[in-house]
Formats: sequence, C-alpha cells, structure tokens
Amino acid sequence: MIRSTHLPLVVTILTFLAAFVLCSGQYPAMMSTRVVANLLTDNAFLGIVAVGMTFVILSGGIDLSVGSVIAFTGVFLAVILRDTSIHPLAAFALVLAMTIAFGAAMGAIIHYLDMPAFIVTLAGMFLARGLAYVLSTDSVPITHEFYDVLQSLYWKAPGGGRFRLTGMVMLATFIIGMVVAHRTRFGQNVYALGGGAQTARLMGVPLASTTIGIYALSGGLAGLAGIVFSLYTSAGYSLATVGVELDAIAAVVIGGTLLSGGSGFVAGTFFGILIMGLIQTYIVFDGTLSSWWTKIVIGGLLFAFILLQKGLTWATTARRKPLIDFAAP
Amino acid sequence: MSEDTRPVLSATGISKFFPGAIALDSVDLTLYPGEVHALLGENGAGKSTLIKCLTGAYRRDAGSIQLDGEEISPTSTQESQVHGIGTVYQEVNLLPNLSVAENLFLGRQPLRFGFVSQRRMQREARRILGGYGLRIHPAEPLSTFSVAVQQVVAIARAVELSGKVLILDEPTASLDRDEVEMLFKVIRQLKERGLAIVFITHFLDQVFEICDRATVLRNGRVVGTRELAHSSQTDVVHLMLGRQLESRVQDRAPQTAGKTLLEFKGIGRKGMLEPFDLAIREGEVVGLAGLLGSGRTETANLIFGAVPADQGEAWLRDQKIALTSPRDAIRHRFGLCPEDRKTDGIVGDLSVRENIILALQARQGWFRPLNKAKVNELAEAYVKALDIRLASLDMPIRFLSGGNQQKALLARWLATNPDFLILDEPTRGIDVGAHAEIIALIEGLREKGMALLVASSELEELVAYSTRVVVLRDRRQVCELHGEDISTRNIVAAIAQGHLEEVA
Amino acid sequence: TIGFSQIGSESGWRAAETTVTKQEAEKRGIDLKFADAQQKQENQIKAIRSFIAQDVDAILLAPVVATGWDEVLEEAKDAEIPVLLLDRTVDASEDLYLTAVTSDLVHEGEVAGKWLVEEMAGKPCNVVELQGTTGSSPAIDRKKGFEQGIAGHDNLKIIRSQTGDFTRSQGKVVMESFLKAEGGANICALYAHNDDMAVGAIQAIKEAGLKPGQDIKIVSIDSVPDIHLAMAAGEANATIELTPNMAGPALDALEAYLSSGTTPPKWIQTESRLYTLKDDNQAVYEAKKGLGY
Amino acid sequence: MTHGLQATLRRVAPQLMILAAVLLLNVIVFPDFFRIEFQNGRLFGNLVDVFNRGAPTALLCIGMTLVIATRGIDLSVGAVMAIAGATAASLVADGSGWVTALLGALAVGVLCGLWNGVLVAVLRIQPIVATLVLMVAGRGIAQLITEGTILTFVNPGLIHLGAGTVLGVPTPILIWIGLGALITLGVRRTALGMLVEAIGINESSSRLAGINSRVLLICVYLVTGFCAALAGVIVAADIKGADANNAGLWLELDAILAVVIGGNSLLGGRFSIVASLIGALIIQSVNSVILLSGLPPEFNLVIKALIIIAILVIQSPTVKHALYILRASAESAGVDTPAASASAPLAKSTETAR
Ligand SMILES: Nc1ncnc2c1ncn2[C@@H]1O[C@H](COP(=O)(O)OP(=O)(O)OP(=O)(O)O)[C@@H](O)[C@H]1O
Ligand SMILES: Nc1ncnc2c1ncn2[C@@H]1O[C@H](COP(=O)(O)OP(=O)(O)OP(=O)(O)O)[C@@H](O)[C@H]1O
Ligand SMILES: [Mg+2]
Ligand SMILES: [Mg+2]
Repeated sequence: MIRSTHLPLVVTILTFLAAFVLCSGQYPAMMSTRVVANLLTDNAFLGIVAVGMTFVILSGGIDLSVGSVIAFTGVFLAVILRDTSIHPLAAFALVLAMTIAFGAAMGAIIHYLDMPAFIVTLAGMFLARGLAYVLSTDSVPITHEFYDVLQSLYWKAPGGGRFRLTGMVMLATFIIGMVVAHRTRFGQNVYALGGGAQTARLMGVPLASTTIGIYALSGGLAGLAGIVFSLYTSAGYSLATVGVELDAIAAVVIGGTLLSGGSGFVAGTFFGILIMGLIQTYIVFDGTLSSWWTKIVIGGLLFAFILLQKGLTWATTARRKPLIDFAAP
Repeated sequence: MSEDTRPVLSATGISKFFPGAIALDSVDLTLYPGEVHALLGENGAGKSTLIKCLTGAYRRDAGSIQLDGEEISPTSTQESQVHGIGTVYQEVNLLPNLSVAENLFLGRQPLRFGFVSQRRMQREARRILGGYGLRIHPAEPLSTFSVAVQQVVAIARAVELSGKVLILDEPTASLDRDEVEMLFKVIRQLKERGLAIVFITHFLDQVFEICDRATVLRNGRVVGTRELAHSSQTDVVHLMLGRQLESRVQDRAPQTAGKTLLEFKGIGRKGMLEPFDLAIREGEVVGLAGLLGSGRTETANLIFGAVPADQGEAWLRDQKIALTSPRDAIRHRFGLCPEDRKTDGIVGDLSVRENIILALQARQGWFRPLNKAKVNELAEAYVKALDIRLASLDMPIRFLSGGNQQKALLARWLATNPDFLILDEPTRGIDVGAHAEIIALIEGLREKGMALLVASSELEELVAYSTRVVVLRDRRQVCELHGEDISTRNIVAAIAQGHLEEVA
Repeated sequence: TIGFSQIGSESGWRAAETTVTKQEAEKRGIDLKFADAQQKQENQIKAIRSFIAQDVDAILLAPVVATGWDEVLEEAKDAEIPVLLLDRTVDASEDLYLTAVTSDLVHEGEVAGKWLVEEMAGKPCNVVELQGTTGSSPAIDRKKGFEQGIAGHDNLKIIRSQTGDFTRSQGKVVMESFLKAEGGANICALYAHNDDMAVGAIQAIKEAGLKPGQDIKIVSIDSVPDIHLAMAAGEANATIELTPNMAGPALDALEAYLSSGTTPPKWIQTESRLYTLKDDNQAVYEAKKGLGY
Repeated sequence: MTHGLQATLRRVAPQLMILAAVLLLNVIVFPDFFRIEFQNGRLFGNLVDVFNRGAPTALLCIGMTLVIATRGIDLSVGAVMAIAGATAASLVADGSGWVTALLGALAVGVLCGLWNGVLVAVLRIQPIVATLVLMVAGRGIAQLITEGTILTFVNPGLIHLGAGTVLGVPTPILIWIGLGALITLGVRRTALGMLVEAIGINESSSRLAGINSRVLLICVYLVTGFCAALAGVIVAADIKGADANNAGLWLELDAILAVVIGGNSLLGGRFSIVASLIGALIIQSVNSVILLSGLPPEFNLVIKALIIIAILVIQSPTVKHALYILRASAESAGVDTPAASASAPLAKSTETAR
C-alpha cells in the first residue's frame, strides 16, 4: 500500500519516467547509456549538495552558502596541491574538516544567536566566496597524478557511456543519506525540527546539537561536492558554481520536499536532480533555443513541475477520509 | 500520603519573572510517591509557568528543585525526561508531520544494529495505544487524527517517559467522558506503581474524583495546599478565587425567543457533514451536543463559511444569502469563536488591543482605521467586562494565559456587535470563576436578543444556557431537545442511543 | 550538424558573438545546435557531453574558464568529434582540440597601455582602472597586459583599481567613487577592461562636471558600438577591437579539415585592432549597430 | 502624532546607531567623506552617493518589507527590475514619450507582482519557490525584449529619472524617500499595516476574523512588483540603457538583507519600512567603505561578509537580550535611583539562573 506521505515521492518518480520516455520518443539518442551515464556524472556534485540541502530543508532551514563552499573547496585544493607536496587524500580530509567546521559554525550562530538561517547562510555565502577570491582569483589547474588515477576509474558501458567514480560517490551519498534520514535518531530529530522547533524542544529534541549537526552535514557534503567538482574539472576556480544553491533547492523542491520543513524524502531529491538534468539535456538536444528562451523555458518547466505536484497533493488530500479512532469502550 | 514518606520531588522558592509581570513568586510544591496532586488556580495564576519551570522548558529565575532528595536543575525538557519526568504541556505539543509511532518514541526509538527499527516501533506503539482503547494505524501521520486522539498520544508518550513524575497540564480539556475514564484508569495504575502525578484542570469534579491533594495558586503565589478527602468544592473554589462563587439561580431560561433570524435548508458538505435543516430565532441559544468527532465544529465552520457548504441554502431574515467565506458571514453580522484558539483564534504577536479590534477593523475595511481613542475605549471596556488579566493592552496576546486568550477572543467578536454568534467550546480551558461569568454573559446576550449557537462538550453548561439542544452523531443531526426536555440525562441518552445502534 | 556551447549572454559582446556565429553557420548551410550555459562551466560540460551523445560532427566551445576541460575533451576525442575553441584557449593538451580562434587578451591590454604611453608622451599621469569581474580571465589578462604596456614608464601610475563587474552601472558607480576619493583633477586617464564600463564611467565623469576624453583620457577594450558613438562625440579616446566573429575563421578551418584533412594551426589569432579618434567612429558605429551587440 | 514619531525613533534606534558606526568607518578610510559641495548644478559628495546609489535597494526593500511581513519572500525583484528597464527602454525606442514608458514599465512590474501574488495567494505555492520561477524566467523575458543587447536610449525625460536632479538633489533620492514616505503613511494611517502583520503572523486566524487575506497578499506582491519596476527604470535611466543581463542581478539578496538589518523578522509579523530603508543605507555605506578603502577587489566580498556578520550578530535576539541584562545590572550597580532598583531583582535573578 502506498502511504499518503509517500505520494510526493511516487509522483516525482513517475514524472521523471514519463518525461524520460517522452524525450526519448522525440530524440531516440537519449535512450542510450551515454545519456544515463552523463546524467549521473554531470550532476554528481549537485546531487551531493542536494542531499545536504534536503536535510537542511527538512529541518525547516535553508543553506545558501553551498555554492560558494564548493568553489572555495576547489580553489583551496588547487592551491594547496600546487604550493605544497601534501597528498590529495590528506588535502581532502583537511578541506572536509574545514567545511564541516564552517557549516557547524553557521549552525551554531543560527541556534545560539537565534538568527534566521537564510541570513546567516547568506553571509556564509559571501564569506566563502570571498575567501576563495583571496586564495586565488585565477583558475588554478590541478595536475597531481592521483587525480589522474581517480579520473581513470570508470566503467565504460556498451554504447559509450562512462560510469565514473564521482557518479558512484553521489549514489553512495544518496543511499547513506536515506539511511541517516529514516533510520537514525538524528534523522528523526531533523524531521521533528521541521515539524516545529518549539514543539520539538518541548518533546526533548536536542535543538543545539541537531541544528549544528544539520549545517555541519550540509557544509561537509558541500565540501565533498567541492572535491567531486575538482575531480570533474581538475581545477579550482573562485567563480565556479555560482547559484548552485538555487539549483539544489529547486531539485529538493521538485523532489517533493516541502520548503517549510518536516516532510520529504532524500530519495525524492535524487529524482529531482535527474529531472533537472533531463530538462537541460533536452534543451541541448533541441538546440534551437536562444539564450533568453533557455531561461524562460527552464522557469516554465520549474513552474509546471510545481503545479503538477501541487495538483496531485491537492487531489489526494481533498479525498482523505478521516480515520476512525476510538474503539467502543 | 503518610507524613514520613520522602517526597519524590520538592520544589522550593520557584520564581519566574516576565517583562512586566511576575508569573511565579516563590512557589513551593511537594510531590509524594503514589499521589495524584492537583494544581489549581484561575487563568493566569501561573500553573503552566510553574510546570514549565520545573521541567526546564523555561529558565527559572530563582528556587531549587530536588528529585529523590537530590538537587536537579534541568535546563531542557530533554534533561527532565532523562530524570524521569514526563510532561504533557497545555496545548498539544506533538509533531503533526511525524507518524503516531514516531511521536510516541521520539528521542528513544528502539534500535536494531544501531538503526531505528520502524517495525518494532510500530508494534510497540500499537500495544501502548491499545492500553488507552485507541486502535489506530501508528504509521499514519499524526495530523490525520483529531485533537482528541492527539491528546491521548501525547499522554501516552508522557506516561512512557515518566519513571518518577508525570505532569499533565489540562489533559482533559478536549477529551470526552469515555476517554477521561480511560485516562483515569491509567493514572490509577501509575499511582499504584508509586509515581507522583501532577494534574492540572479546571474541572473540579475530576479533581475530586482522582486527586489526593491540591495546591492552589493565585497570582503566582501558593495560597494553600489541601488534602482533598477533607475539603469541599466550595472551600477549594474559595481558595482559588479569593471570594465566594455566587450560587447561580438554576432557573430555566424563559422562552421569549423573537422572530426567526436564520434558516438553513439542507446545508451540508460531502465527506464532512450530512445536510441538515436548522432555524435560529433572535434571543435563542441553540446548543450543539455530541461526542468527539460528531461534527459540532464542522457545523459551526460550515455555517460561518470557514468551510463553504457545497449544498443547501441559507436565509437571513427571509432573504437568501451566500455564505462562501468568513467575510460573507461577518458582513451579515455573524461571529465565530473557534475551537482551536492557538491556530485559528489568536494572532500571537499582535497586541491584546489589536486582537480585540481585529474583526471590527476587518469589517470596517482597509482604509477606514478605527480611531485610536475609540480603540482604547473598546479594549479597556472589554478587558474590564470580561476580567481579562494582563500586564498591559500592548503586550502580545500569546503571552496571556490560555483562559485569558479565550476571553480576549470573545471580546473580539462582542466588539463587532454581532446578530448571530457561534461559540465553539467557549469555556475550554477557562477557570471556574470565568466559567460562571461566561455562562452569565451568554445569557445576557440572549436576553438582549442576540442569537447564539454554542457547541460544547460540557453538558451541564449546555443545559444551563440552551433554549434548544441539537444532538449530533457521526456528522449528522440525530435529534433536537426543547424546553423541559433539556437535561444532562436526556442528552447523554440521545448521544448514547446512536452508540448502541452503531455497535449493534 | 555542429554543436555550439556558448557561455551565456552576460554582455552585449557575447550576444553579438552568438548572433554572428549563427549567421556564419547559416551562411555555410550548417545546422547549428546552440546551448546556453548560463555562465556555468558545469552546464558547458553537460552540453558537450550531450552533443557527444547526439553524435554531432563538430563542437564549437566558448569556454567560460581555461581550466577543467581535459576529461570531457577526451571523451569527445574518443568519439572522434573535433572540438574548436572560440575566444579563449584551454589549459589542456593540444591534441584534445582542433584549433582555437581567440584574441590575445594580454595583448589587448598591452595595446591599450602602449597607446596611453604614446598619448601622454612622458607627461605625468595618474591612471584609474576599472577591472572586469573578479576572477574572470579577461580581467586578469587585460590587467596584466596593461601593466606590461606601461612598464618602464614611470610617468604613468595606476592609483586606483577596482572591479566594475564588466557592467555599465557598476562602471559608473565605481568611477563616481574614484572621482571623489582622488578628486577629478588628479585623474588623468581611465583604463576600463571593457567598453560598457567605460560608457558608464563617461556618464559619471560628465556628472562630476568634467569633460571625458579631454580632462580624463579614456581607453577601453571590445569596440562595441556605443563606445564608437562616444568617440565620435570626443568623449572617449581609444578602444581595441575584440571581434565577435570567432566562428568564421573556426568554421573555415573546420571545413578545410573535413574536406581535405588539412590540420589548421593550433591557434588562430584574431586581430586586435586599435581604434582612436582618428578613425571615422560614426561610420564604425553604423556598421556595428546591426550585429546584435 | 509626536507619540508615533517617538515610537518610530525608538524602533529604528539600533539601525541608526549601526548606520552611524558604518559611516564613521567611511570617515576613517576617507576623512573627507562628509564633504558635500554644490557642483555642476547638483549636490556632489560621498554622502549624496550613498543616498543616490542606495536608491534601487531602498526601493526594493519597501516592497520586500511588506512581503516579508506576510511571511513571504520575493526572489524575483531583480528580474522584474530588468524586465521593467527593458520595457521602458524599448518603449522610448519605439518613439513613445517618457511618461508612457514609465507607466508601461510600472504596469509590467505590477503584472509581474500579480503573477507572483496569484501563485502565492491563490495557488498556495510557497513564496520562495513561487518567485523563483520568475527569478529564473524573468531575466530571460527581459533579454527577449532587448535581444541580449544593452538597449541605449537618449530620451531626456526618462534619463532625468535616474541621472537628473531636482533642485540639485539627484532624482532617485527624491523618488525613494517619497515612495517610502508614501507607503509608510499608506500602511500606518490606514488599517493596512496591522492587517498585513496579522496575516503574516497567523493567516488562518486572520481569515476567520474576516480579513480578505488572499486579496491583501496579492496586493502586497503588486506593491513589490511596482517598487521593483520603479527601481528598474531608475537603474536603466541612470546608465541611459537597459542592461537586461545585469540590471538588478542579485539585488534581491541585498534587499532581503536590508530588511533583516532593519530588524524585521523573516518569519513575518511586525515590520517597519523606515528601519528597512535605513538598512538599505547601511548596506550602501558598507559598499562605500569598500570602494573608498582602495583595497584590491579580491577582498570586497570578505569585507562585506565580515561587516554584515558583525551587524547581524549585534542585532541578534540573544545578544540584544544579553545587552539588555548587562545594562540593567549596570544600572542597578550604580546610583540607587528608584527605577534602577525596580529593575534590579529581575536582572540579577535572570543572571543567577544561567
Ligand atoms: N512569555 C511571557 N511573557 C510575559 N508574560 C507571560 C509569559 N508567559 C506567561 N505570562 C504571564 O504569566 C502568567 C501566568 O501564565 P500561565 O500560562 O502560567 O497561567 P495558567 O495558570 O496556566 O493559566 P490557564 O489556566 O489559563 O492556562 C499570566 O499572567 C501570563 O500573562
Ligand atoms: N483536517 C481533517 N482531516 C481529516 N479529518 C478531520 C479533519 N478535521 C477533523 N477531522 C475529523 O472530523 C471529525 C470531526 O472532528 P471535530 O473535532 O471537528 O468534531 P467535534 O464534534 O467538533 O468534536 P470536538 O469539538 O469535541 O473536538 C473527527 O472525526 C475528525 O477526525
Ligand atoms: Mg495554563
Ligand atoms: Mg469541536
């Protein structure tokens, strides 16, 4: 039986499948391992931050800093690998520690100073991008052989699609994210926070550690996404991934998570990512849209998805029958 | 309750200050194992504040707490839970987005290999709720259930959490007799296990039925502690109010109803309320009786246009009118005091003054602000008339105690001078003194020729002021009682009749 | 079929490049698939991958940044699709692309610097600089080039340098603050990394009661129509052309390569022509007006 | 009246103090900061620039304050600015007069507001997502109008709105102060202000109290669209061209920041437009510090972030509360005035409980 709470997830999955079939009908080349592999590879970093964003949004917050944190991570890695002889793995650990601390600091400010997440993470966004500029304004290539090794880890499927390591990292992140969200106390606390912070507090949810944990998680995943992005481009660039936070938020919302918090699924976000990737692939396959029409069409499709979701949710809640509660005494 | 047993919990000198108000002034409270301790007091006396201080939801400003002889100082509700103090706070405090089982087990979910085991959690939830006569699917989100069910879940959760002390702040306000009985059964069991239970309510009958001792608060101070076995209701009421409650003349209201004001014909909404006919005359109080979930609130909302009807028609003074939104209703001089004051009534951050004039202003229109002098005059008049306890008219209404919020909402509608006033549970959470005042107020309004429709779960109250009682069952009108027929017994019979049919 | 991955449409020049590219393709009867990346490298990479999946005959790429293309270019090479770079080269091994048609950004800055050196002829001159978007390669290279151009001429001194984000309004805002911070009389020349910022700055100078082009010399880069209009009015002094027609030479090279297998040189440099007040700027303006700038 | 003025002053006191501090910072990096001259027929000086350059953010934050008061947010204002600018430019390019162009642009802005309002109030889409649609698509629409170019115009009337002066004062300053005053009076002298706050705090209660929350919500978005359009026209007029690509880019974030610095809660409810406007001036003063400091542009964002974080921390409820207690206990430690001794037990006991 499909539980009513699972409906948005089902809707998202069905929407994706329907859209994919429709697109393939128009451009048969889309039904290839290449396109599927590209969807995974090209959206790997976005998917990873979107997992973190899902947690943040589930808790009723928002994290605008992720795009800048990705850029910062990339620049930091590039600069440190250029200027020192540190091994990339050590650099990864270092940068992850930094981004986790950065996220935790934002979470602490949000909780202890009682400030809205929107504003705190907006300042975080300025700060992270600013620090990236200070490190280097130029784009810095990464030429470490370990990077070549990581990049050469892929499986070439029949049909030419390359399933790369980064795509697998994204899948793993999603699976771990799902387990954490639904099968751990931390995950339950995240949902509780999203259901109402005051109530959650009265029910004994540790607000401070949960809030800090959520933003630390988001920061850490942004750091991981930064590492993936640096593998993806073999470079660090301070102007990279501008506005990625909005893409991530859009993916989360399309995936059926409510921005007001408390309701949604990590798995939904995965399909949200795929849907967004599909939209872009479709636009490129079409190849006739001018710059401005590209923007308008993306906006329009975003609207269409929101509307579809709204309609389905409305249709199902309107029919919801009250459940009979008390047994005769 | 022998003198020599050591107290489980003893709080001494608890004080709490709010800007402009002293909510608690050096309050002492002692709980012995195996006792049910009533905490009584008028609205705004500081009962809720006291338990919030005890459980760490508020930071207390002075005082100490000892649990089993050891000093504790919980700074969060989580900490007090760890100490074995389970609490149900006044407004239902559960998470609507989580499932029933998740709500029950939040913070102490059964783990398997370090991961939360949903299956075990639901099995356990089913077992626990079964003990309260509740047979529901625990995987459904809490929001799909009625307030009563949510209240029971909240109680069940608190009971599970309380190893030593269980605190219940007005748990019975939205429960029916049967559920109350069920709750009392559980309380008696816990009492036997040696728990100390704090029970806050405004129903004195319930206090005398279940409690052993009572501590009475007035204006943030303890005015006395009584062994209930050795005291009377009047004694306790006197302690609470600081004065005698005039015994009201139990005269049946004379039948002087005027001409028909409103007539509803076949009005209803699919899936919510069966179509019904109802006529209401000026100077008449129509009572709505029924069990939880029988559709009283739905009737009120439908008539007010809060949920538009999809069939039937409404006539006002022999003119057909459309009721598709509250605004329509208000234009026709209707008023509705909703059941759930927290979500549908108060506008928390606005001042008490603004809350009182809100409906009047909304009817006046956007561009015709009420003048300041008039606003003050109105607000002050109602604060006085209804005896609303507040520090200042400028304070946000959410800082008022529950009962005083209810009175402020009444004031909001009285300020619009309505022809027809719908009251949904007008005395929920209101203290004995105010209770009597509100009943008197309803009678006063009726005498002035206003038409009222009052939904309430308190049958005595319905009997006291209704000129006619409509009994609902399963979202359908089942019968109507007039004049001399109106009595608690008859109403119960009318409700129960349906029950028997259903079981058969 | 040829795929064209464009950065976006962040400026008039970019829009013109897109227009010209489409025109050039049409002229040759080529079916051009256009993908706008909204200024994001990841979108460009996605677009190239999609082009590969569609099995296009060649790919035109106007890279948003120099680094980070190895992986995707390798995939293109594996699929035997030639890639031609427009207006910027990439930091990747040369065998990954067929050719790059670009201007020399450093050279442009240098031309601007040299022009100013000549114009001032040894007189002392305080220069203010309006940089492009922080971190973008034109901003970095044009700054570097200009500094090279004026190196060794101690009479020229850059006294203030701040970013104007390549936009008109920021150009105006930043120029206003320069004028106040340094005093209009102290500034003798303005170097702007693009014409749009210069056009904005001209307005700021006028509002401050000074004469742009005379009191403050103005040199900028790109040669968009509006700067020629300003030059025709004597309000700007020099601009260096960055042609939007990168696709023409690229498509020529591609056709030659596909039909006869002639490998083009790895770098086809477009001309960085200097326009000064001596040119017929009104005519240049008229000629450029219709190009979609 | 004077009572209301006093209340307003008390409300905006923290913002004024912060503004003073940031202006002081300006003076430190540039001692002549406060010098104002009359030059070339217009007031000329850094302070004038702060007011003039703050105009777009100030205009945006007038509407944004109202939207945020209803517990909403409008991410599309930057895009609406671009659309409005493009509309005005293309209208004058087609030979219309500046009045027509202005009215046309404003109408388009209001239309955009209507779209957002309907999405939020009727379709019940969460504001942040609802306005994200127009944020993404709007810039495309603006570019569609200008075809990606900067649409330059020479109409003196239109240019006057952005770059002209009235009695030596730059027109944008007069426009934003005028509109700010108009709307402040408009919401405070009528019941609108309170009703907007009511629906922001508890929409369900407000609806049941008879407030037409749907129409009111739409109106609020209309006002925001209007303000954004006006800002768009000013920005275009300022550079004598509509730059669809860059006009108002990311300005929505500045506007939201201004509203928050103005002490308004993102959770809706009580609002003060005056405080938001001061917030806008604070942001512009921060920008001015950055420009005047002469530091390399790499540091711009870091400086901005640090100053903003400092401002926000000072304003956070927790710090405010701590300051309040500190002040109270300092008072009680001092001379034994009756007022001080009255507040003393409160402050002390709160401290001991920590
Ligand atoms: N946060 C607050 N700020 C200011 N005053 C407050 C605040 N919370 C409560 N009060 C005041 O403290 C007093 C005690 O309130 P409390 O809620 O404890 O009353 P109560 O005894 O539970 O009443 P009721 O029976 O109506 O629930 C009231 O006068 C109330 O106005
Ligand atoms: N939003 C809702 N979704 C589904 N069912 C609902 C909803 N609201 C109420 N119900 C159901 O409708 C029925 C009527 O509930 P309601 O509480 O309004 O009845 P009532 O007679 O007014 O009871 P009381 O006022 O004593 O709580 C209940 O069975 C409840 O479960
Ligand atoms: Mg209470
Ligand atoms: Mg009810």
